Amino acid sequence: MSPGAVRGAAGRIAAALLLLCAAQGVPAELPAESLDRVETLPVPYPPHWFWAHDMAFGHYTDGRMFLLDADGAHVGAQFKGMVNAAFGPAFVESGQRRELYVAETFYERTGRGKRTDVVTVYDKSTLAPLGEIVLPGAKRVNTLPSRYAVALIDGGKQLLVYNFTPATSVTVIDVGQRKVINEVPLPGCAMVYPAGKNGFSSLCGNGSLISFRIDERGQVTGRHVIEPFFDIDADALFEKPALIGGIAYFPTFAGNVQEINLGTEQARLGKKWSLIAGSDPAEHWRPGGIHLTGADAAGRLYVLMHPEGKEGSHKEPGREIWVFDARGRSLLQRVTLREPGLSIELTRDPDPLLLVVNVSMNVDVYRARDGGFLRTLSDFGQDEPLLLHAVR
Amino acid sequence: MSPGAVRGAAGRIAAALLLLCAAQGVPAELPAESLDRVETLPVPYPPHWFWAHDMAFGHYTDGRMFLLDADGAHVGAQFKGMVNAAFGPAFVESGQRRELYVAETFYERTGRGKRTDVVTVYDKSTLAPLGEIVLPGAKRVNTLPSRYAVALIDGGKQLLVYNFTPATSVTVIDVGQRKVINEVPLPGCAMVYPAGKNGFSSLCGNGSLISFRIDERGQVTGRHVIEPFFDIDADALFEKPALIGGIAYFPTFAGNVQEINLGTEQARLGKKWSLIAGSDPAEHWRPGGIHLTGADAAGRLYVLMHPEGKEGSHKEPGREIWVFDARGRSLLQRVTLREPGLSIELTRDPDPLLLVVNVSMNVDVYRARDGGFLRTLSDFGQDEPLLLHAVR
Amino acid sequence: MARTLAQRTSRRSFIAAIGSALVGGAMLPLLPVARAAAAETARPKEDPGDPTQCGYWRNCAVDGYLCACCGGTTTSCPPGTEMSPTTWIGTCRNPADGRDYIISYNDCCGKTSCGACFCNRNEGDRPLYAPQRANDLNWCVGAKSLAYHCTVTVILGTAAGRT
Amino acid sequence: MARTLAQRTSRRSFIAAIGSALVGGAMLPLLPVARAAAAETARPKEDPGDPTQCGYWRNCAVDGYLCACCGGTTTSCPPGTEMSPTTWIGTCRNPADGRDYIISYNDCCGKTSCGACFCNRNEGDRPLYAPQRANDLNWCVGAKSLAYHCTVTVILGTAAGRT
Repeated sequence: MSPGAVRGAAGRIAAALLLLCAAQGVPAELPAESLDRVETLPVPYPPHWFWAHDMAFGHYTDGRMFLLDADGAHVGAQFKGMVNAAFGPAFVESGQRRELYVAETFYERTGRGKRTDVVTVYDKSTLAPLGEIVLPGAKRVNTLPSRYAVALIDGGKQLLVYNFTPATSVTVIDVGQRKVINEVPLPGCAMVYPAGKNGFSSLCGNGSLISFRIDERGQVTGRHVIEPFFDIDADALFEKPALIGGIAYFPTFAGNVQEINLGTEQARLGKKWSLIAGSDPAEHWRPGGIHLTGADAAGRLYVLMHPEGKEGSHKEPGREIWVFDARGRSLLQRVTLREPGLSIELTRDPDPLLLVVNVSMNVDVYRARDGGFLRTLSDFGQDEPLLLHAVR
Repeated sequence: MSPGAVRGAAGRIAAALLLLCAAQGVPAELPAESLDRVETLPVPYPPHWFWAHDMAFGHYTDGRMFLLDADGAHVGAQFKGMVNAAFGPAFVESGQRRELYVAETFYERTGRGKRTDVVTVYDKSTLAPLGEIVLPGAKRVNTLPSRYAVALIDGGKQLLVYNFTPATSVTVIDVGQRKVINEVPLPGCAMVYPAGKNGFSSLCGNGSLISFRIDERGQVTGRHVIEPFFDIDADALFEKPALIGGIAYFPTFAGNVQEINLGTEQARLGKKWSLIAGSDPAEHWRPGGIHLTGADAAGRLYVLMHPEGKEGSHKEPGREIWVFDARGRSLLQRVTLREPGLSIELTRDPDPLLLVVNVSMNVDVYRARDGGFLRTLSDFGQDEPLLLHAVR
Repeated sequence: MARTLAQRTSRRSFIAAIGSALVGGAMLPLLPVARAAAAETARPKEDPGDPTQCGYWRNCAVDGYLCACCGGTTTSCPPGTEMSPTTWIGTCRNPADGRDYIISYNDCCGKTSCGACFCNRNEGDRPLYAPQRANDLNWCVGAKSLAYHCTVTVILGTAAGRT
Repeated sequence: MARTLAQRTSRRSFIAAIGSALVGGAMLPLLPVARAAAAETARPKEDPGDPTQCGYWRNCAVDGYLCACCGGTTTSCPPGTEMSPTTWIGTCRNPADGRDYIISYNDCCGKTSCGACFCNRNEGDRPLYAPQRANDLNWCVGAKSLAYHCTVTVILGTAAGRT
């Protein structure tokens, strides 16, 4: 017999046995399974998914971005995917293109040899790299995870990368061409905050703010300075604002918030008001944490707060999240956290979730509307997921 | 005044103030300190130092070798240094040269891009890389930490690296020239055990052992096979022997030990005897763990043992270490561990320490002579330090 | 309180799985989160158990992160990874039908460790000289990148000679 | 027992140091091992405290692994690393003489994380727009390799204007 005939005969015998088994109540054999299946993801991502940026401080050459579903009942349902993100990376998800950007650093021999900085471009659906943009000059900033070390402007067409060597500058990338098109020097300033129709602002060491207008070729077409307006010693601005309707809300070490309108043609200094005016001064509530601000679609401002604030307490975990009506500058609610929090984020849907990285490095999920606790995401492979990004 | 004169004057004023302060009982100011100090290590290392090979399973691209002092009272006194060891690496310390060898793997982009395998050569005193030997063919084995994935032979002049692609072979390196000089194909065999005057043996999938004699140019000048002598299903040999006086003691899954004399011109099959003959059969004591064997200068054989052994239990943590007189094939002592152990090692001095990696991934230190517990080394930055190497 | 914090905070890893050995059987769920996960969506009764648990029947010789916890399933790799064609093989008994199945443990490769649901069980596992049965090897050796992410458990068929 | 094991096993890291903030002052020793280390060899009384502890006076603005736990000392880098010439600066009060000292926090670079004795204190720390006072930056930026291993605490002098 030919091998085909053998298989055919075997198949008939197996089929006969199967019928026999079924007749006798013996369950059918499980079939052989395919060996080539790889998952893909729906794009846009469902609104309760989020990215957890794990810096993996003890192994920072192997940091990760975990894509998680805050609605999942257990880790199998929560864990959607992962991309590597090496060596103090910065991450941003495009709202327009089906792409993710990871600005990262590699050495030929992990921590030795030749250094190469790149922006790796990932496909949102396959989480596979589509390409990379090499960043010249070995100057990309290396710091704790920050929302403002990279930024997308011009409707997602340009990507900005903040550099620190310690000389500071901003690299401008054309996303469509995957090409570096300019580098803007920053005179003693830091970070990139999207500003204006197409540009960015940076906070400066002398307490001022500088803004640049950028054209579609990445060239600077306008430059504007808000003269020094805060005192780094007396009441420093956190460099971690929440953005609501074009206005950046910068909390300050002493418990104020400085509004800066970045949505207009030229950045405009707004009102400075107290976050703690209504609280007991003896309790010394202050803003603090790793990433301590958030905002939702309804225009509410969320700030992580701790009591007994003092010089040096500005990275303490928050025991509460205070929720403000940003426009009305009024306190709406104080949410007491189950476990103190280090960083917060809000999903972008109308009835958003409040996501809190707690001091055990797990993620607690609350309903934003009433502060009700929903669940904790833990054991998803994380070390220190210090920064969360709601999906776009 | 010239700047020098200013400094001179300032110095005189400071000296005067110092005298004044001293006279008044005010302590002197602490002096400014130097900014350029880097430590070096004594070579040979003190006998109670050891290497902990941390595979860092969650971040295996960033594994480490920690150099620790088992006599240290706290982490500051225990932690002597560290070398990186990436991606399922293998490590061996030269007993002759002031060098360490780490066989490791790198990718251009952590886990993507071009792969390069190298042996990195470190200076024992400075722990700085002296150079590297590129391993051709992307074939170095990638596995749990093992003592027998690399081996030094010929008095430390040749380094062997075991390859698995899954085709198997051994790369031969001239250590002095830092150069690959040969590759020996292995027909269905695995690991490198130093053997003979200058050669190696490997265990084979059919239950045999093959041995090669190597000349100073890395060429094979002799080949010898011990025909199949064990049954992989019925009573598999652990591939993790202890070596005492040229004899390899291979424990078996069923609780025996197979002696093979690797010290002679041709490897010779030795006696197979029971480790558990004197124990209660109902307790089913079996050897097991990650690296489960050790030996000391007095010729004692140490084996990690667990009760309730069965198929699949051969990697269970050991609750006891059984100490045998290797020559007399008799049980000398059973050491009950404070916490179950995964891997063991003995220091090389006459009154050795017994080092045990416990299930909390800390290292427990016992006196080998009486099993007395001394201390636990913890919190030295480790994830999973699964293999220990006493210094040479 | 700081001390309590430090002690309370456990890292999922290896260690939990190693712990399984101490209770003398890997069939027990290991971690608090794993226990909580028992409420997973119902499985077909002919393939019983929770694939995110180490004790799930197909996992009898697995050594690594379970892809069902990493954005994949028991038989599919997570997004952006590649299923290695080289594998080791286990023989696991399905409690639903009492049959022994040949399980192919394919590693998913090209990203570093998933980190979730580490599981190590060693039924039929053998040392490195028997590689086709050795779970200590990185089986991404057959993929484009050696980077190991997680492991799937694919049924190849029944172990006819053994049922 | 497996569950106990998993919960008992704490990973030293970040988390322990974060915990320090919760007790409202980083002057308290954080970890069991750190407490045990109090028996360290006697320090000169004019430079008091245990340099392997986060609460040691020079550590008032440190953010990273203490080199005194990594094979170095308060002022020397571990073997095989390079001391970065660029630093951030803190002003810490020595409890022995009541003087404020300018401390240079130099990172030791060229190997990846030491992993032992993580410490984060933020007295005088400021955001990234004031880099010379910002401990969130990787200060290996001035060394041959950006790979961060640990941090030393070197006295540059007294803060004369402040004493």
